[in-house]
Amino acid sequence: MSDATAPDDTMVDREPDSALAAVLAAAKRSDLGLVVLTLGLIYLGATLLTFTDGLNSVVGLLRTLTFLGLVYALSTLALNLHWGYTGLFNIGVAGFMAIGVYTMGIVVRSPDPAFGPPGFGLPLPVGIVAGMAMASLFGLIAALPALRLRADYFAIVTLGLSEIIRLTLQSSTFDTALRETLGVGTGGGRGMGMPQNPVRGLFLVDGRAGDPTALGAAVFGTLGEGGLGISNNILIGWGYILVLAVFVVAFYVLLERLGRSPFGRTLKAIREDELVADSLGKNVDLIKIKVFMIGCALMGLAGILWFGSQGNVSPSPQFEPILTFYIFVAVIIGGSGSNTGSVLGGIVFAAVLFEGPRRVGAVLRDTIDAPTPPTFGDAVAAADPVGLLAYATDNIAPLQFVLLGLVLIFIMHRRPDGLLGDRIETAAAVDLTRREGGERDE
Amino acid sequence: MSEPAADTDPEAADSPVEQAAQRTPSGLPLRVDGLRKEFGGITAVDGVSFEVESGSLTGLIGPNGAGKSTTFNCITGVHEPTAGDVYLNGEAITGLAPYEIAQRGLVRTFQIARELPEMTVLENLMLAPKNQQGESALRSVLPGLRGGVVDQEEQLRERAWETLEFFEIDHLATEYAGSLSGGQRKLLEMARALMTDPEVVLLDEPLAGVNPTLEEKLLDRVDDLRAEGYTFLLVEHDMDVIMHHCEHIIVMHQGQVLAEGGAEEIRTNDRVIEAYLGDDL
Amino acid sequence: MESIELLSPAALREHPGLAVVAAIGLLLCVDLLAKLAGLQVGPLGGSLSVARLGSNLWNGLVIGLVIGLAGIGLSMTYSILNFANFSHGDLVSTGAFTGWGVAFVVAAAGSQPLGALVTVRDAGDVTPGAIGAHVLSTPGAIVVGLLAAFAITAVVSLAIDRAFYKPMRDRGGIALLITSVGVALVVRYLIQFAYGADRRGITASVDGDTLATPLGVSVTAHQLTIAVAAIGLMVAMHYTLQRTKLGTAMRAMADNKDLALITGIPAERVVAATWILGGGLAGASGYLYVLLRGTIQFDFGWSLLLLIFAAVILGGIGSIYGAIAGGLVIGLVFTTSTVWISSDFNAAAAFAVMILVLLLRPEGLFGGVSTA
Amino acid sequence: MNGDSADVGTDADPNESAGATARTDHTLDDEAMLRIRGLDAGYGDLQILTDVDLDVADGEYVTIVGPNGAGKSTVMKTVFGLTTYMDGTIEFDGEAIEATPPEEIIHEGIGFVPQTDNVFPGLSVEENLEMGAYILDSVPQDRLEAVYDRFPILRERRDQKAGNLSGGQRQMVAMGRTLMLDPDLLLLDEPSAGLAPDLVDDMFDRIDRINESGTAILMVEQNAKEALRRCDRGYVLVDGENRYTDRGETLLGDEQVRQDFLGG
Repeated sequence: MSDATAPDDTMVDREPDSALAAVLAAAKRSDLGLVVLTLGLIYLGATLLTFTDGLNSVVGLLRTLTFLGLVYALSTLALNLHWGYTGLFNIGVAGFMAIGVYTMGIVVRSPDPAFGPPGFGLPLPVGIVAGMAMASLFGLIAALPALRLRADYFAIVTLGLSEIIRLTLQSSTFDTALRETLGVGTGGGRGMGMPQNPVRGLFLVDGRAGDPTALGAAVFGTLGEGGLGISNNILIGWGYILVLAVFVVAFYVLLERLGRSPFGRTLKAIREDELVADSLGKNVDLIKIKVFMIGCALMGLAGILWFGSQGNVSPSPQFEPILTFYIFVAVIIGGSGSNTGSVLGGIVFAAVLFEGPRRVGAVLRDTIDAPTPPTFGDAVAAADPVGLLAYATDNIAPLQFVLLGLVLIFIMHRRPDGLLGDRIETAAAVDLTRREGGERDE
Repeated sequence: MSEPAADTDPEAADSPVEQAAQRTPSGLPLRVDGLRKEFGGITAVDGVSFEVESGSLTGLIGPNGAGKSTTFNCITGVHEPTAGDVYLNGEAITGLAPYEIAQRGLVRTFQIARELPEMTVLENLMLAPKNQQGESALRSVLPGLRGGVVDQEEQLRERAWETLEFFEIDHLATEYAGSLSGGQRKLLEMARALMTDPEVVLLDEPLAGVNPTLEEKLLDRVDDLRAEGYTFLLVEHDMDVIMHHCEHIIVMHQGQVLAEGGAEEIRTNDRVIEAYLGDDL
Repeated sequence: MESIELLSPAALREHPGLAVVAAIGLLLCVDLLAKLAGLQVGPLGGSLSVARLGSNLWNGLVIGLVIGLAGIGLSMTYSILNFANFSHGDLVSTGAFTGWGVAFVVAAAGSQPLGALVTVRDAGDVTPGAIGAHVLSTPGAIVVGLLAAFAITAVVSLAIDRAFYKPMRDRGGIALLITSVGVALVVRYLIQFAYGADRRGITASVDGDTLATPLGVSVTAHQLTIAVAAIGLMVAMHYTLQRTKLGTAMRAMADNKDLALITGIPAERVVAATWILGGGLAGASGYLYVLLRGTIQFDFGWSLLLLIFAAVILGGIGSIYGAIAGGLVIGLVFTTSTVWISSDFNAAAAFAVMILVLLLRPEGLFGGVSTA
Repeated sequence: MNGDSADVGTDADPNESAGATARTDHTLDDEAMLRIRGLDAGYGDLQILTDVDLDVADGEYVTIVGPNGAGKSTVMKTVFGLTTYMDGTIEFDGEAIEATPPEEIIHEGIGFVPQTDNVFPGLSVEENLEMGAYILDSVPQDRLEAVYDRFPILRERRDQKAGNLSGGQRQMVAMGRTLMLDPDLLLLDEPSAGLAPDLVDDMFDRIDRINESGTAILMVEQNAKEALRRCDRGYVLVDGENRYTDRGETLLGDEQVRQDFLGG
């Protein structure tokens, strides 16, 4: 089929030129296919980069990429509800995520100050719900007065709020004040340890290394150090990824249902023209507050699932405004307004833009047989391209952010609808292209 | 719009008129009493009072700066009047928010059509109806409750299609509203307004930028709808339209009502002529 | 005049939020006076030395001048190009690094490796003290560095405009804002790539740095340099805007773009002037900020950005005099807030003031006529 | 031309009013300084003007009148490139200018006073006037003095911000600004709008004098009677089309004009 080149250009639906094109075309038609295809390409690239280091490295890198892809997808989905659907220019995402994860930590941590900042010692699910509720409450506090502001002023207010949250969490004065009043603490600038990830408990008794549960023994025995040789921690990480994947699906379903409903229609209307929505009898302020609170609760949950699984959280650098901008870039890559785009944007951002360059840089660096000049000045002064390349590949992190900035500028110049283009989803609970009433007799 | 009239002949709409007469409350649909609006010392509207009869097409005209738009905005809740009252079916709606006024049955269109460009024509229409179950975030998400939402959506979709057919833009149903021509947008706006089940429709220059063929169509639709009992208040600069279609005309000048009456009365009123040609009164 | 009207009884009745803020402000002033007098009345008062308050105010003034200087450019791009420029903080950093590179070269060329000097880095065991960057020991280098900071940042700003913003002239403020976030990333991390990520000392310490101690407040040579330089630049800016044809055209364009167009004012030339002046002042302020703090780090401008925004919003977006006044207020809030709250919160207090102004008086405290 | 308008009225052939519905001999086709032919224009995809023809001869005083929304202001904005041009030609001194960008039109010798927002509120009166001469290397002091002589109140207020002036004074600033270049043609968009009634006559007198000093005027006016009484020639624009043109006085007496304003 593929080599049957059709000379007839008038055919509207031409056969794809190659098998790859056919796969691409099929994937484009299905949202799930597109996500799987993207992940597959990322996995392929990652495998090519690391396969010489052995299976453990490959699986470890894939774990890292998948983890980041999924947590970014969660955050991106939540922000898409604000920015993509409703046009609320919230750039305080990092603050709402910090509120979520810190509240969870304080609620769940042991009251015994011997183990660091004391908490209330309540069960984890209570902590998660409390974290979402608190993030939502802060959303309300931000939204109530600020919703009537112009988009750019609104953005600055949310950014200011997120910085106030971060500086407060960082403050030892605030920590002390909390300890004296509520008997709980934040740990100030040092941050706080996070409760043990329950997924770890599935594999290890009480989470202790070397003490596997039945499930742990089975998995470690076949795939892990007793079998294929993958590190046990990486395998546990994959276990958590399954949890994250469930949450991504749950977020997606929730937001799709919200979006494809009269509620979502009102959100889009508010984004397009508030006065029209108002004139058609929609209580714009109330709806904006609602959607802002829902989005903030999801951001809180995303913060918990992401940073809560990382052992320790601290206000800086984890919750600096740059985190918000990463998530924004992910939304814009995917095309704001599309939930599938958000998932893809999150994955592509995390794997290709965030984690990719430094991996590629490290691999490239290994191929260069020259010492790295200590500074850029030395690298330039030596006038040796190899030295400069060595410096560049050793300092790939800043270059990757430069790339990120350029990608963002490029998208704003050339593809303001996102890399996937126009994927605006219809806001109705029924298929609008069909009509139940059948043809009308004229 | 229970009976979308494929037939545009006004004679055929007799029975809807009767139906409408039954459902219209005895009070006047719209009454403005002593309306006054000041902006930082400048009085834009200065004690305007008028009434709009049920099922009528009332024209509101006047030279530039006469205060028509401010009056319009005070009625629809965009501005809060400095003094005076607005009554909808006898109920005071003065100072309510635009959405509250719309929910009570008074809906407006805009001078420059404000379609929602990145929504399809059908979405634009389906946005409008009041009290949709699915406007509750919870209902549209929870599995047990979503069934009702879907049922209602199917009914709305049917109504939206009928309304689009009535305005003869059903072939555009799945287009993005932003891709419509200027005249089509005007039709879309009026269709969307009707989807809210209004008592009174305020039309702000519905014919600006509309070509003659479409203009005819739009006016036919308005006539059909009046026959069904809808009440219209129209701000329009096209005098031919005002004179030929409005049975009652209110002329504003310098923030006040200058004259009121039928077309012939207005056309021969010296004060109106003077106001339009620009002499001091 | 506007600020007096702001506190008139009628204005307060109309804006209850403003009244509450005014009441709190009054309370704080009373408290401050009580503290100075050493009185304690219930929760009010306490003790505070005149010297401490004086030093808070003086430090606040100096920081405020630097922030105000940076704010002028942000305000100008906001009013003439209609967008909130999120890369402005990184222009501040650009000026600091390039300016100090030049200052180092002037101060120590010949005695130190050129590469190290240009990249503002002490080579090997040579400390900033050995380079001797201090206004008392190498005044020429400090002045040349300031001029270089202005000039290089102006050129960089102009280049950025041509490359990234010019193709988007007809787009909305939000699209430009997002683009400026991208530009901010590009600039900040190119700085990191070229200059490294570490925080490092820049200025030398010399004997006799404290020039005077009126009322027990120590005034250092660098603080005085900053005050003189910042005020000098502000006066020059004022002169440019008020007395030159191009400056008047800039104000005209900020007032009314369409009218400027039909009056024959060449928009692109005015835009270029905006970037040159606004970017140059941002660079100069970054250079002066390093002179004040003595250290440099690739992202310090970015972390100053929100304070600069706070100053501009406080003064009323679009007004350069408002930006200067707003900068002073923010600087004073930043330093004197420590009388009441922990210094952990001084930046948070400045942000809180900004948010309050946006909510209660979005046109800014000082009028809000959008005239540069 | 105010002074001799009465003569024009008496000199006019009484039969001419009957011919007002057709285009009359008063159209100065080929010698016209500004020639508009078959102009279609609007905003975005919204067409406002259809096939508009219009001429202004050297030194002539022409007004465009018509009911609300007829597209009167759109004609002027289109000359200055501020609308969406669709079709037709605009020539000035024989040179096609329909594609000339707005900021360059002023180089042709045309000045434009928009109806609203026509001063720079944050600039002083003098700075506003100086901006009018931006395209020159230096501010021509004699022109500045001439403007001050024409509008003495502006000399008194030269250092005040234009934003603090009254409506009538702003209108003077706006006109003064365009006069700084001594334009051959001045476009005035509803100069009487928003003025207190006692100031309207004064404004029209000033416009007459500007015209008497040799500057051609193309004016859009809501106040049709006064405008037609004073101008050399008037155009009646209805629904984006020019219905007819004639001497102002002739149009003023025409029953058809009345009908156009109030609908037929």
